[in-house]
Amino acid sequence: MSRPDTGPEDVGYATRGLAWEEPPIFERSRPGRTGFAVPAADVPEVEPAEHLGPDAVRRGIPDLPELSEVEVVRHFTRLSTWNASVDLGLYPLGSCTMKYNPKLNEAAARLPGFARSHPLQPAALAQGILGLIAELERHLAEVSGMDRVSLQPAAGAQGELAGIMMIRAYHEQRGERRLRVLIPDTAHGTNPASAALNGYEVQAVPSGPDGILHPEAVAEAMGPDVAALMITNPNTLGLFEEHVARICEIVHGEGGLVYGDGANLNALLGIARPGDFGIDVMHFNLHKTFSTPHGGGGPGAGPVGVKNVLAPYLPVPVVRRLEESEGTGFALDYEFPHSIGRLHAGFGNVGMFVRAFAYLRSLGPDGLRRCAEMAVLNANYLLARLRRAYPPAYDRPVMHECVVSDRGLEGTGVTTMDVAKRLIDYGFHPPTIYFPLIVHGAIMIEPTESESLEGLDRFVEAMLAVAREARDDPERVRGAPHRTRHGRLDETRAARQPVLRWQPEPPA
Amino acid sequence: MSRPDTGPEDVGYATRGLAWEEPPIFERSRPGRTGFAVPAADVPEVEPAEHLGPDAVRRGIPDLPELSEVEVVRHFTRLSTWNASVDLGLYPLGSCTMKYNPKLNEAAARLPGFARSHPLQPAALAQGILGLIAELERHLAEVSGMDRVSLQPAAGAQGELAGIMMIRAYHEQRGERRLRVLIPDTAHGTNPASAALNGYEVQAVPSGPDGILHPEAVAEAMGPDVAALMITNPNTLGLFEEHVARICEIVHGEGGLVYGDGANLNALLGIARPGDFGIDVMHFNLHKTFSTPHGGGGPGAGPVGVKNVLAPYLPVPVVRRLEESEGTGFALDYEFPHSIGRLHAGFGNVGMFVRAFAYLRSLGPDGLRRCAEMAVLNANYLLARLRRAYPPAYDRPVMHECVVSDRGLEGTGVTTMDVAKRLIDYGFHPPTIYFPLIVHGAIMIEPTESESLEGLDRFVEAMLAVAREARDDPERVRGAPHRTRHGRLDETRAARQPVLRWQPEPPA
Amino acid sequence: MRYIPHTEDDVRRMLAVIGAPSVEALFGGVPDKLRLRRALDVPRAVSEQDLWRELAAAAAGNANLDTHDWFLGAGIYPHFTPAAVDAIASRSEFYTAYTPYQAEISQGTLQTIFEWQTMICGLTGLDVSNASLYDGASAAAEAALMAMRVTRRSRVVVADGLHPHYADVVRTYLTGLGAELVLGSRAPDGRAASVAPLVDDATACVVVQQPSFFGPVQDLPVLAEAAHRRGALLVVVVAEALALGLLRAPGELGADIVCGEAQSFGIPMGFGGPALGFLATRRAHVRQMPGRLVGRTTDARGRAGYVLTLSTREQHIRRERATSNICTNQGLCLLMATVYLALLGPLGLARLARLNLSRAEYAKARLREAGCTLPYPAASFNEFVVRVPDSAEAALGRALEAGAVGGLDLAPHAPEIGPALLVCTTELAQREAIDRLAASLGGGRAR
Amino acid sequence: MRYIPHTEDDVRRMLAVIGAPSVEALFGGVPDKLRLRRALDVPRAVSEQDLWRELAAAAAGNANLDTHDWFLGAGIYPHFTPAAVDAIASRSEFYTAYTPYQAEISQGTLQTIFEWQTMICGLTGLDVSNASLYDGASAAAEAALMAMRVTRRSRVVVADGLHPHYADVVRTYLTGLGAELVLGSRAPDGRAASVAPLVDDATACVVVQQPSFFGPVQDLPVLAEAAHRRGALLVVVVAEALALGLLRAPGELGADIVCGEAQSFGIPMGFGGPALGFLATRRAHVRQMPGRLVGRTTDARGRAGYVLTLSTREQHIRRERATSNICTNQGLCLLMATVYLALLGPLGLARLARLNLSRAEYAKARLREAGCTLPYPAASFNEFVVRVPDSAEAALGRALEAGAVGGLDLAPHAPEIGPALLVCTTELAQREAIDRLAASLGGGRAR
Ligand SMILES: Cc1ncc(COP(=O)(O)O)c(C=O)c1O
Ligand SMILES: Cc1ncc(COP(=O)(O)O)c(C=O)c1O
Repeated sequence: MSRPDTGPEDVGYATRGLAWEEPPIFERSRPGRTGFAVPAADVPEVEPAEHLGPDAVRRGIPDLPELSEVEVVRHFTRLSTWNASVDLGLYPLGSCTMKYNPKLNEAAARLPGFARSHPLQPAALAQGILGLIAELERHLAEVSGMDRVSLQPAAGAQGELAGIMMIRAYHEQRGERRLRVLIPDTAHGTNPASAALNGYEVQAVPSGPDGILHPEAVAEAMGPDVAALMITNPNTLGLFEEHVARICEIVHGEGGLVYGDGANLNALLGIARPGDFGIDVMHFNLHKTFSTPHGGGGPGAGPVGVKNVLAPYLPVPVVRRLEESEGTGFALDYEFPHSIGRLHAGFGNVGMFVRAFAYLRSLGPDGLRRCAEMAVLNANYLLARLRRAYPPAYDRPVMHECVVSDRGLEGTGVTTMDVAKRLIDYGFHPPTIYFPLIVHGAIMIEPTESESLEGLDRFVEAMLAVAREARDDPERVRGAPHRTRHGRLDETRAARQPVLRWQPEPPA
Repeated sequence: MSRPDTGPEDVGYATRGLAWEEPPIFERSRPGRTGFAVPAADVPEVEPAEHLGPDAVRRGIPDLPELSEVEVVRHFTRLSTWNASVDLGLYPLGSCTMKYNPKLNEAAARLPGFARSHPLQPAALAQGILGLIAELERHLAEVSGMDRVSLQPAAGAQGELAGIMMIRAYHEQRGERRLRVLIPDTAHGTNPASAALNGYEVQAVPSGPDGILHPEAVAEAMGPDVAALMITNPNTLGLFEEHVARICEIVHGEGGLVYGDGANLNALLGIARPGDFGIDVMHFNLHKTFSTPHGGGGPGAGPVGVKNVLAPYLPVPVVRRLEESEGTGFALDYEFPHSIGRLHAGFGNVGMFVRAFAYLRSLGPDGLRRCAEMAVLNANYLLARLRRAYPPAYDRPVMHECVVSDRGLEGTGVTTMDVAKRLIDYGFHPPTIYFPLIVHGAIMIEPTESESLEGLDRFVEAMLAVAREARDDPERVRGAPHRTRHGRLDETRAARQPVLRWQPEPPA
Repeated sequence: MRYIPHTEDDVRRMLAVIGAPSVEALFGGVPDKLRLRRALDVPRAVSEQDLWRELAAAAAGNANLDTHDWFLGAGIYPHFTPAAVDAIASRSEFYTAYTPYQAEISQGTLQTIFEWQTMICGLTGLDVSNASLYDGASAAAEAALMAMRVTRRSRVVVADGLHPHYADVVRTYLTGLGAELVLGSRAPDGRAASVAPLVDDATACVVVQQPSFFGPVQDLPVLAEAAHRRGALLVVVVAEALALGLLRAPGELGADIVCGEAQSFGIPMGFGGPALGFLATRRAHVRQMPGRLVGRTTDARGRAGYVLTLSTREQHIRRERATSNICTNQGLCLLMATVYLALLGPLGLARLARLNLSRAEYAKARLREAGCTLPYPAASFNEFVVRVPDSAEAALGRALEAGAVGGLDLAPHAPEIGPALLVCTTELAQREAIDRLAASLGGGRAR
Repeated sequence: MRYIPHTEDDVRRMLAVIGAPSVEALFGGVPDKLRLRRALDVPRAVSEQDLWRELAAAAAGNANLDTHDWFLGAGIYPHFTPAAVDAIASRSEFYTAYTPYQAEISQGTLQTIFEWQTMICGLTGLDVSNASLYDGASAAAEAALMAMRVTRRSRVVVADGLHPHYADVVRTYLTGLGAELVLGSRAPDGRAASVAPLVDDATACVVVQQPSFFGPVQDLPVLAEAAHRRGALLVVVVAEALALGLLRAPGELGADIVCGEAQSFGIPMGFGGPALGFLATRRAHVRQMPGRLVGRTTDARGRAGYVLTLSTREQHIRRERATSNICTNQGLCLLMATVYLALLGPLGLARLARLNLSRAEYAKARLREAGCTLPYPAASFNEFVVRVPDSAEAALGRALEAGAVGGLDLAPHAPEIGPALLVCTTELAQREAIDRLAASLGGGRAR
């Protein structure tokens, strides 16, 4: 069952080699094995069935496998070899800011004082963490130009929800019932989803022919029943919303508020601040801008920042530095009658706070600005080298990422999906594809500042090689990936007949 | 440049997949990059050239690359993907005891109290480690049946050297100058090398037709000028030296001593003890029997154990539990006038002591015995399943490892080396090959107790598949490995024109 | 800057290719009046060495499992994590990867999620599990919203014993949706009183925590009956997932949705986060589930593999009509829990749960002897309410002097009980520590 | 037993295939009288959790960099290790692999060694470096033996200032070989006195530590001259490898062999081990080198790759005629050092060395003011001798009270100096800590 080891070997970072195989862990299970030693009981053992009644206790646990420690370790070590990752190479997922995750931060988050402490321990016994939280909140406020920050939301989408809820609370406080939230057609899916989750009617605002939002379009959609506009700046096309200030005025003019999606903040560090644009509330993605790892799908952290007008509505608890009169240190405040309440059982993803804090301290003001500058430099460099083969969706200078369309592939029968899969053969994780929705066959590339010039050149060579292949050998591209353990996986089939859990093969 | 993705995919644990590429790190270097932040000077900066004189200081450091942290991490992460390892699969190197390395032990060795302490800090400030050392020495003595143990030797070979030196000291103490050391022809290369390193003349003793040492052969070689016999039991054929007791008597009879190579102790844990055979001095390989990782070539640890007659010659310092009169705790003794002296600037590879201690405590007496039992069971199982295709070198029940010869390959033109390389295609690290030297085309297989029945079966299937291929498709085997990034590497060429360091390509 | 490779020479060459005179020029798209014309007012960068010193000092400012005996649970539980869990979670192939959108190069993450989904099905007794949610509290909220979608109803009945912070989060999530939240009361034995009177035809679901926040194991069949009679769903919330190692699978007792917090499965307490929300339900409701789902499929060559699936439920496809807004979830925590469960296996988990139970029963006896009382007779797992002789604050102070974080002061959550603590005993709470705790909480008032 | 997969059922099936009645029967080859018929007298097994508690307690019993300011070096140096080093060394592909005998499946380890060999060549100014040796002491011993092989001579002259433990190990390794060990004396300025009078035509090598154990930077050209005039080799031993970031490469100053201890390159002090011995020499002597060597070659398809080479020097091929008996060496430490050097690069290493030097000069000034004296005027790097006003013991006691491990009491090694300490200041010794140390060592006797 051999496939050709295709593609010029000198392009990209990958060829073919030995790949480990490993079945679902349940197929490795053998009755009686274990990878765990239960501590010897130092107290009289209680018989659960007697204690709880026979009907309340289970007789066994189906679907938990039985393996020794070495087998478990091998299983997951082998699985890990099937992943691409930032530590293995460029991972230019647009809008995801896959920058390097510093190793120091991983070690710091594992310090017992952070990793082995409890959210409900007395504040007096948690001054180290509370102080770090307060400091990080202050730094994020300064970086964004907001007045107050709460770290509680567990990810960007929950930050959006928190923001929308504060906006609702603000209007209701004024006795206003506003029903609509305006969202540009370039927005990330979480924006409309968050607004809808809080009961708002979502209205899309079309972006202009230049890919950015125009005051006229906003003015036209705006009305007294509009609670807020959600805007992402730079937007998901990597373009700076240059009319943002005017747009905020328009929304404010009719009593609305402006939500800022901070997922693209990496482009602005030390350059400009959403708070100075007129944004009333925004979220941060610590797992993007502030280098905390994505973990294969989280955990992230989505702090929310607000202007003073919205401060009364921040989620509780709030970490507060004690007044002179109260002594020194930090306390937890719950007394916010207008707060939207809690979003998390604890304080949010604290482990990510430690990492983000460490990152901020490693960079300082100059380093933060350097991030934005080099991220933007990298994106513009890529676009400059790719634009002939992959014409940009909108021909304007970009910020931290660039979006190209599939126009360059016309007539080849090769799609954006094919290009993405073919890039894998060259050792690159593909960019984000088919987003934003308004760009046909969008390829959204965010290199981040972590990428070196040579690394970018390699990626460009791979992209250009694929473009050539699309003309000269389209089948090869349509059949990609070829070098991976798996050929292209059938997503349609997965959705049509969902198999969502392992089950033993019916004995033949 | 494509090679066929050969071999039945259902055999073994590997197929082909994406492989990362990475050049020598020096080719990634760019002037001005760095992965390190030097702490700001909080004291007046000294100008080295002024302080030391211009001729004493260097102008630059050639051959150190300049990379950012992310590039360094990617470089070594990619390199790591080219290694086989115990955590990825069976690594049946005979004589190397590649058992599972428990993760707890890795974490324990990194505790600051162990990893961040200093060998010369006052004993009063090192009681935790000194106590652990004393306890581990006691446990090793009990496991081996020796009276005293020193953990100082950094690896097995240094343990051998220590042992040989103690033997010399013992004889010289008696005013005897003995010149020869007897070593069976099956012995590991370090045995003769260690004896020679201490100035002894090495005489090989032939093993019998049954692969073990016979009293007659020893008696014949023995003489008043023989300082010692070095014996490995089980020997490197995996066979128990059943005449060991008698052999020790013979050597002792002529005033000689017996050195026991403990590399194969895994077979005897809780089953039998070298000290009870008549062995006077032996070494342990903590990185074999006691699960400390091999680290791609160390660090290991080669404690040496002795009977009381040799105790006066143990290396210094010696860790001693204080007498009642002196208070409690442990002290370091240097006052051993007859000691062979120091072998290590510190106490040896302390980090390995922590791991081995943790391993002993995790197993206890029953677990240790279970190791030996399952290791021996695994080796015998492999032999039973392989013997028809790969006839054993000596047809006797084996202990922890089995050695087969290349007889089964006769007429195929396929060599032991080819079989080893072909096994790689199936996802197995090859066994030790061409050792012991007395077996033609030896294949020396040590599965260890960490291997599951299914894992062994997979290995057997691969071995049998290769045997079939050797007949049906010898070219495929001779050309192996096929699935790896690299084809077979040319060792002859490497030795003929040694290139032992990277050098910039001469500008063309 | 060690995290950024660019040299000034690199920058020059790149600008030349771009055709820009300077890096500054690249920001021409940002209107001048929106530019920040000063340096950010954040502290100067420090070296890795100095930063480490600073962070170690901050960490040292917190009591933790290494500095105190620990009897505080209440939603985040002090358990032992085998070293193999972090060894795997520290593989950068796992932790520096993104959500597995590109399946062919993310099979490690995808197969892990598939295995996790399967394990959760076994533990809950239900058919489908998602990848993860933020934490137990948001999982409870998402479950309530899901029940509202499934039933097209808007009334949520919460039986007594739901973690107060979970209740807060459910309340938060329900705002703006015209939903009604009704809280049940507590029976004298500490379990939830019958909710039947509260359930009407507008009721989407009955939400009950198992075991109760106060410890007692709830009577699920009765609650299921009450819910189902009116066409409502039963949502069972589990905050101490280890209890599932011992309790009958809620799915077998009538639960339609089982969700909660799986931090107990090998995830450090971490001052409450990252944690691991989970949610499982019956196949019939799968299209109303929130969160990621991984399914098995085949590749071009017919080989089995895994992909994210049923994404038409999700925000990136459905936008405002999605079942939830969740995107980034708790992937790495899910990996840790999967490794943890694989290490323990069914027997390890059951025995560990039994040890937790035994320690709790031992602690109850010691505490009674020490002069404390146990207001709730209903059987519990590893956590229970203790009424102390004097004040909760004083008792916790004595415990602290004895080197223990002695439990949770219930005053803010259930003043009606009087001076009381919620005390938790896991495998980490050794007998001697329990004895010390009892003595200190009792304050020498032994009977 | 969690490390052993076998179930009783597995055992039965395997025995059946083997055709053995029992596991016990497999040990039939062991004569009965040699069998141990009792259980080993070692402590019963403990759970991972209990073991962790036990180990943490043992670790807590040791002063360390986290508990004290640190001025004790003397061969093992307190340096900061960037987190990336351990992150890489924790990759199980590296640490659970064996010596890279099978090149095609060990390229990660092999290329790393090749890179290390190259870096050491650059640092030492020589042509070839081996993979590693056990530690600096055995490296010095192996170097002396190597010089004896190269010159076919048997007299080893050791200039003053070789680490006393290194000298001990050299002495140990020379036993039985009929070799002669001669020790040089110290000049008033603290450097080695001229060894010319000691070098004769039977002398294989002059061994000198750079910088001296006592701190002074030795005059290598003069020593090289003395050695070479009589056809002996100059062996330069470096115990504080960081000094190579600042000192002229010994190979440029006449050294024929440069060896020593590279623990300073990112390897934890670890109570002295595992450490990292290194050894480099001129191409002409490569076949007399001890230890592993990696070389570049090509594969069947002409692609560059790496293999262990020149093995005919080694024990597994040459047996008693091998250049050394070393087999397992310090592979993982070599990886750590390679990562460390790659992170720092030439500038980072030079600047770090300069900071160490600056701290030492600052400390000298403070100590003088505090009433201590510095017996040796010769220029030093980051370590030096301090004579204290009263007794070394008392001074160290005062330092300890001030929270510092203040240095090494030189009484056992160089009583002639009087009450003196060897004090080391690295990048970890912050100014305030140095001030405290000076005050405490001086005992308030400020001038
Ligand atoms: C523009 C944008 N907004 C919001 C989000 C949602 O953030 P999270 O995934 O952290 O919930 C993302 C993440 O992909 C994003 O790219
Ligand atoms: C039988 C035998 N003896 C001695 C040794 C040498 O031990 P080490 O490599 O730890 O020096 C080995 C290691 O391969 C061995 O297998």
